[in-house]
Amino acid sequence: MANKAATTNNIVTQLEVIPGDAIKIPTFQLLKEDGTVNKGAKLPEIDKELALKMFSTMQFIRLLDERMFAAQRQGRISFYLSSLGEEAASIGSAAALKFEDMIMGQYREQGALAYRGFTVEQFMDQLFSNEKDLGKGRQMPVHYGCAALNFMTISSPLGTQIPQATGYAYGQKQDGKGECTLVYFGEGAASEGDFHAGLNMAAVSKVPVIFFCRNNRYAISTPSTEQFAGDGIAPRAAGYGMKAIRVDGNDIFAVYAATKEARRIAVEENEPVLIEAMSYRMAGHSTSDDPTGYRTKEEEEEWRGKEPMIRFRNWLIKKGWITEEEADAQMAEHKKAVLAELKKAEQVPAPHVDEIIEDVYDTPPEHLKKQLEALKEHIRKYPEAYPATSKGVK
Amino acid sequence: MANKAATTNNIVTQLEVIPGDAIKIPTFQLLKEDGTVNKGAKLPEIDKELALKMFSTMQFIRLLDERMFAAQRQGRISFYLSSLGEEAASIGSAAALKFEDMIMGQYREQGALAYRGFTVEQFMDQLFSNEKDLGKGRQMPVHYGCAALNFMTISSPLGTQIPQATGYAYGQKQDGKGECTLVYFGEGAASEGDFHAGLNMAAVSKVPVIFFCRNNRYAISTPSTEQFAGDGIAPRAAGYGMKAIRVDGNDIFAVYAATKEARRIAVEENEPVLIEAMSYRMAGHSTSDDPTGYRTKEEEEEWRGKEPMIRFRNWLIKKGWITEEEADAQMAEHKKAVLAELKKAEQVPAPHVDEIIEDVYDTPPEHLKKQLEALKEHIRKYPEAYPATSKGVK
Amino acid sequence: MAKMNLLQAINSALDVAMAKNNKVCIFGEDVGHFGGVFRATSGLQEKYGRDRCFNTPLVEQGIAGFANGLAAQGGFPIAEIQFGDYIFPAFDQIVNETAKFRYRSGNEFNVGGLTIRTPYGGGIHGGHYHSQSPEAYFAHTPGLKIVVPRNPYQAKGLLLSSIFDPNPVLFMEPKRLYRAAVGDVPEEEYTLPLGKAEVVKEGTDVTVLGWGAQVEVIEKAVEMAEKDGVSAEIIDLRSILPWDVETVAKSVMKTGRLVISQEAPHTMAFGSEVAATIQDQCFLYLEAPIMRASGLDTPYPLAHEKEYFSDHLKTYEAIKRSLNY
Amino acid sequence: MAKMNLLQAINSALDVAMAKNNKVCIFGEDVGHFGGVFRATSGLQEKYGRDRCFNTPLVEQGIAGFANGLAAQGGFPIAEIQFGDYIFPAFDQIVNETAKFRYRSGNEFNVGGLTIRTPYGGGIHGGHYHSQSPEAYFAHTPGLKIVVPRNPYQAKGLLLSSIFDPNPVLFMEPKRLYRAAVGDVPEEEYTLPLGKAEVVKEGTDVTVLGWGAQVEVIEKAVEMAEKDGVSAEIIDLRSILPWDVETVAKSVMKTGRLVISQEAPHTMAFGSEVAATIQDQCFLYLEAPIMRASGLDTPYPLAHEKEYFSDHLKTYEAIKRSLNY
Ligand SMILES: Cc1ncc(C[n+]2csc(CCOP(=O)(O)OP(=O)(O)O)c2C)c(N)n1
Ligand SMILES: Cc1ncc(C[n+]2csc(CCOP(=O)(O)OP(=O)(O)O)c2C)c(N)n1
Ligand SMILES: [Mg+2]
Ligand SMILES: [Mg+2]
Repeated sequence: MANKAATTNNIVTQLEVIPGDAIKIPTFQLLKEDGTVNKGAKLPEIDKELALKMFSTMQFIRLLDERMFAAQRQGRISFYLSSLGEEAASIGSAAALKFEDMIMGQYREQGALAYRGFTVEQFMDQLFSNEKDLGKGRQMPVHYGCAALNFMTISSPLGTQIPQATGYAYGQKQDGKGECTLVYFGEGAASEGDFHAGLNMAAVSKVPVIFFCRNNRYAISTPSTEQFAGDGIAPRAAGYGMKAIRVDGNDIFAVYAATKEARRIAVEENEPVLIEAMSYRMAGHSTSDDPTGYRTKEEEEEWRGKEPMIRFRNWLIKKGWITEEEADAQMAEHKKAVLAELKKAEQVPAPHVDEIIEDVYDTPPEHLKKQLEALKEHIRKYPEAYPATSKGVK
Repeated sequence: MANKAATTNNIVTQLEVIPGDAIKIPTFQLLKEDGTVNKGAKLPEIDKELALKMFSTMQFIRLLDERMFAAQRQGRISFYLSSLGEEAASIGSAAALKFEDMIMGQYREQGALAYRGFTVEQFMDQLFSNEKDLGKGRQMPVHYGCAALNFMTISSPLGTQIPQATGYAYGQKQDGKGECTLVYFGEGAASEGDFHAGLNMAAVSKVPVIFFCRNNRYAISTPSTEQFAGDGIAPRAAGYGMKAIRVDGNDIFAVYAATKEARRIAVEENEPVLIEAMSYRMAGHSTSDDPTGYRTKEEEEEWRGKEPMIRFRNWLIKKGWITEEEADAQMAEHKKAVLAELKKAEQVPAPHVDEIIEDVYDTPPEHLKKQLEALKEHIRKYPEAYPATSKGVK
Repeated sequence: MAKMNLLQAINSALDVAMAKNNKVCIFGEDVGHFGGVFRATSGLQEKYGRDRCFNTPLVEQGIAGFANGLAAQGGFPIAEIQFGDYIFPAFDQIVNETAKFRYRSGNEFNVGGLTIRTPYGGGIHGGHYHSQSPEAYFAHTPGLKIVVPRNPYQAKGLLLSSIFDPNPVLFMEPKRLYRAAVGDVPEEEYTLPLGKAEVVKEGTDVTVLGWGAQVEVIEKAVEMAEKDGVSAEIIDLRSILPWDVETVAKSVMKTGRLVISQEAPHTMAFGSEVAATIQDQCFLYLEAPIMRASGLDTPYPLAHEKEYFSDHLKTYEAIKRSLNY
Repeated sequence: MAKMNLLQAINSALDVAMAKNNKVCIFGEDVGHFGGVFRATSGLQEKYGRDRCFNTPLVEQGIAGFANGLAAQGGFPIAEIQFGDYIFPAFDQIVNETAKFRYRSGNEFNVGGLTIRTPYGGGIHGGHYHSQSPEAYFAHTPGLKIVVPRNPYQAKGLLLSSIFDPNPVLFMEPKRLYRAAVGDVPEEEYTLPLGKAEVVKEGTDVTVLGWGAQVEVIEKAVEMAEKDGVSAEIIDLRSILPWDVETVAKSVMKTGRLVISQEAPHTMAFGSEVAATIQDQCFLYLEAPIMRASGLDTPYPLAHEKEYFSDHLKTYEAIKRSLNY
C-alpha cells in the first residue's frame, strides 16, 4: 500500500548530464572469424552429436535459402526471404532451449525451426501454399508455424510478437513447468512501440522470456545508423531494469552459451533477459529487394569474411568431428532432399475452397457459410476463372 | 552508402551479463527541504524579479488548484485536476525557456501555462466551458491551450504528445530561429509506445526537444513500482544514445538550472535531452479519485515535508526578497482574483450551437451544414430540452 | 437472485469466471488492488491473488499484446482497457493480431480465450476522450466478436459467455449505466447467447433497433410514440459481430419500417451496415427508407453534449419521419 | 504531358510540391536514399536533401506522431506508411489526434498540412498483410479526409490537392496499379477537387460505383454487361471522406439501381455507408436493392486470393442480379 520505489535518492549538488553513451556493452565472442578459439575462452559443453546437429541444420538452411531464392527467381514460388549470414544466431539460440520452450519468430529464423525438426516437406508445403501447408496456404511464403514443434506461426506486422511473448511466458510461469519463451526480432522492429511495451511489461511482471534481437544492421534499406542513435539495442535493457547480453551473432558457440545462460536466468530466477546478436544481413531483405541500391560491395565483402558457417566448419574439422568430404557430402544430401521435396510440393493441389471460411472463428458462422455457398455457385458458373479450386467444387 | 554503426566492437571472451541496474542516476538538488542551500551548491543566476515571478505563479497555482477542487466538490464545474506538490517542476522548467519555445503538456502543468501569462479569466473560461473558452468548450476542464502563448492544447490520450514534440522540434530546427520544444509527461505515460517512438526519433534526427518527465510515483492508483522495474525513467535515455538529467522536482532552482542546461544542449547542440523530475502527486489523481484506497497517510505525510513551495518561500524570506506578510498578502490577492473571475465565468453562456460543426475541418462541408440545420430545427421544436443553446437558435 | 447494478453484475461475472477456471486472469490499468477506476474488478485481487488480477504498466498496445500471448498459451485473459477512447493504441494488436491469429496459422494457434473489456459511450460529461462509442471501428474485422450489454442481467450472462467462448471477444460496457442500471441478477453462473439479438418488445408498425445504453433511449422514444398510437417493436442487437441479421430482417418484414438509434457519429457507425443489409434483404417489404438517428459527424463535444447526442427526442422524431414517409 | 505510370505520377506530384514549398517534408520507412520500397520517393532525397526527405525508424505510431507535430508547427509533412496493412499501429495518432487536433483546440492549433500516403489493396500475392484495403476503418472519423486515386492523372492531381489542402488527408494508393496503370500526365502542377466523385461513364440502367483500383474491375464488368445490352453509369468516388452524396444520389435517381464493388471484406466496408445513405435519399427511385460485391468476411487469404476477391465476374453478376430483380 505504499510506493517503495527503488529510484535512487542519491543526491548530487552539481548538475550532472548523463551522456548518451553512458552504457557501452562489449560483444561476447568465443570463436574467431577463422574458427579458432579466442585466447582464454571457454567453450560451452557441446558434445559431438549436438555440434553436428547444429552444423547440419546450418548447412541445410544455407542450401534451402539458396535453392528457394532461385526457385523464386524461376517463378516457382512468389516470394522468399533468406537468412544468409544469420544462421548461427537462430540455430545457436534454438539449440540452447528445451524443446518445450516456445519460440516466436520474426521471419528470418528458419534455422530455429529446422533445428526443432520442421521437415523439408513441411517447409516446401508452406512455401508452395499447398493443401498440406499447416497454415492452409493463407499466408505468404516463410510464414511458418507449427504447434507440435512449439514454434508460433509468423506474422508480418513487425514487433507484435514481442509483448505476445511476454504474455505467453506469463502463462508458462503460472503453469510452473519450468518452460520459457524466446522471441526473435530485428534491430529495426525494436523501434516499434510494441518492443517498449513487451520489455517493460516483462521486467515488471518477472516472466521467463528471452528477447533475442538479431542486429543485422539493416531494416530493408535503412541502416542501423538511421534506426537509432545509441549503442545498439542491448543498452535499452538497463532502462527497464533488465539484464542484457551482447553476443557475436556469427559465433554459434557464443550464441549458444549466451542463450543457455539467459535461459537459466529466465527459468530459475524468473527474470527476462535481452540478448543482442551482432550480425549482418548478407542477402537482400527478400526476393523483392536489391541491396546494391543502398550499400557498398566493400561492406558486403567485409562481412563475408565474418560469416558464421565457415567458422564453425573450420572448428569442426580441426576438432576432427567432421571432414571436408563429409561436410560436402552432407550438403549434397540436403540438396537432393530439397530438390525432391520441391518437385513434390509443386504438384500438391491448393487447399480446397471450403477452407476459405474455416478458422475465422472456431466454427463458421451463418454469414460465412452463406458467403461460401454463393462463392461456390459462382465458381460453378465460371470454373475457368478459378482454376485452383474449381475442380474441388461439385 | 555504408553502415558505419558505432556499436562497439569491443570483444570479450567471458560471458558478461549486464545487470539490470547497470546505470544508476543521481538526483540533482540545490535547495534542501528546509529551503537552505546544499553545501557546495551553486544557485543558478536568478534575479529578484524572476524569483518573485516564479514564486507568485507558484502561489497562484496552489490557490487555483485548491479553489477549483472545491468548486468541483460544490458541483460548479464537472472535473478538476490538481498539481499540488508539483508546482516547482512545471514552473521551474517553464521559467528556463524562451517565450517562443513551444510547450506541450500532459495535463498537470497549469504552472507552466500560468507562468507564460494565461490569465485567471482564461483559466476560468476553459474550466467552465463557456463561449469565451479558447477551446470553445469542447474538451473537459484542464485541457487548456493557447497559440499566442506557445502552449499546445492538452489532449487526453497519454503519450501522444511525445512524438508530436519531436516533429514540432524538427520544424523548429528547420526554421533555424533557435527555438525548441519542451514536452511534459508522467512516469506512467512513459510506458506508452509513443514514448519509445518519440525519444528514439528525436535522438536519431537530432532535434531540439526537451523530454520532461514528471515522476510523481503514481499513475492514478498504480505505483511506479508496478509501472517499471528499473531505476525510473532517466536511464532509458542512454538506450537511445540521449543525454539525461535527473533532478529533484520539488526544488525549483534545481529544476530551473537543469532545464536551462538542457535547453542550451537542445538549441546549441541540436540534441534532445531527457529530464526526470522526482516528485510526488500530493493530491488525488483528479476530482474523480480518492487515494486513500491505495496509499498510506504516512507516505503522504512524508512527502508533505518535501513539498516545493515552502522550501522556496523560506529561501526567499531568508534572502530578504519577500516577507511573510507580503507572501500572505499576495496569496490573498490571488484568491480575490480567482473568486471574482470564477463568478464571472459561471455567468458566461455556453458556446453558440453553430460552433458544434466548426473546426472539424477548416470550413464545414455540406453534410455537416445539413446536420446543423437539422439540429437547429430539432432544437426549435424542443427548446426546453436543450437549455444551453436554445436561446441562440432563432 | 440479487439486485445488482451493471458494475456489480460485471464484477460478479468476473468472480464466477475466476472461481471456475484458474487460467482466467484479469489485468489492465488500475484493475489490481484499487479495483479499477470504475471498481469493476473490486475485491478480485484480494480474493484470487496478485498473479491472477494485476495492474499493468500504462500501455494499451502492450495490454492487448500480452493478452494475445497469454491466450495463445491456453489462458483466458480478461484485459481491461480503461476507456474505449484509449483502445486505439491497441488497434493493431486487436485487428491485425487477435482477429487473424487462428486463420493465419491454419488453426495451429488461436487466442480464443481472450476477452477485452472496455467502458464506452457518452453522457458523463467526458468530452472527446471519455465518451466515444468505437464499436464500428472494430466491426470491419472478421475473426472478432463484439458484444454490448444493455443492463445488469445481460452484462453478467453475456460476459460469462464471452470469457469462455472459443473466440476472442471485445466486450463493450455502457459506462453511463454502470451505476444507473439496476436489476435482478442470479448470483450463480449463467450464460446468454452471443450473436443473437433480443426482441425487447413486440410491435407491428415500426422496428426500432439499438444496442447497449441506447436501448434505454429507444424505450423512452417508443413510449412517446405509443402515446401517438404507434406500435413499435424494439430490438436490442446485443452482438455487433457477428450480428443477428435474421431476427432483424424478420421483424422488418413484419413492420415494414426500421429506425436505428446509435450514439456514434453518423457516418460509418454500425447502423450503416444494418441499413445496407436490411435494405437488401427486406427491399420489397420496406415502406419507408431505413432511418438512422446518430451522433453528429464531429468529435464528441463537451459543452454541446446534449445537442450532439442522439437522444430520445431525436429518436422519436426519426420514428415519426419513418411512419409519415 | 508525359506518359507516366501511377508511381511516376506520385513521384512527380511530390517533386512539384517540394519545389513549390520548402516546408514540404517527406519521411517514412525506406523513403530516403532508397526511394521507398515501391520507389515512389525515388530521387527526392538527392534533389531536396536529407533534411526534407528521410528515413524514419521503423515505428508507424512515431511516424504519425512526428507528422502531427510537424504539421502543427506549420509544415506540410508527407508521411509514408509502407503498406496500408501497417497503418494500424498509427491508428491512435490518426483517429484520436490528427482528426481531432483542430476541433479540440477551438482552432488554436491544427494539423491541416499533413498528408499520409499509403499503398493499399490486393492482387499482388500479398496474403493477409500486404493486401488490405483499410479505408473503411478510417471513414468513421470526422476531421479526416480520405482520398483514393484510380489512375496516374488522378494520382498526381489529387495528391497535390491533398498536400496543400488545409486539412489532414489520408491518401491511399492502389499498389496493384503502381506500374500497371499508365497514362498521360501533365508535368507541371495541377489539382483535382477533393470530395467530388467523377462520373467515368454515363449510362441509364444501373449505376456502378467504386474507387481506386476497383474502378478498373468495374469497367471490365460493365463491358460484359454492355454485351447484354445494358447501359451502365460508372462512378468513381475518388474521395471516401467527405464523400460526394449528391453525385451518387443524382445518378441513382436516374438509373434506379446501384451496384457497389469493393475490395475490402463485406461487413462494414465503405459500401455500407453508401448503401445506407442512398437507400435513404433515393428510396422512391430504387427499383432493386443496392447490391454490394465485396471481399469475403475473412482475412485476405493467399492461396485463395482469386476466390476471395470481388472481381469483374462477381461485379458483373451483381449487376445482373440488380437488373433482374
Ligand atoms: C509494422 C510493420 N511495418 C513495416 C513492415 C515492412 N517491413 C517488413 S520487414 C521490414 C524491415 C525489418 O527490419 P529488421 O527488424 O531489422 O529485421 P531484418 O529484416 O533485418 O531481419 C519492414 C520495414 C512490417 N512488416 N510491419
Ligand atoms: C492512452 C491513455 N490511456 C489511459 C488513460 C487514462 N489515464 C488518465 S491519467 C492516467 C495516469 C497517468 O499517470 P502519469 O502519466 O504518471 O501522470 P500523472 O497523473 O501522475 O501526472 C491514466 C491511466 C489516458 N488518458 N490515456
Ligand atoms: Mg535488421
Ligand atoms: Mg505519475
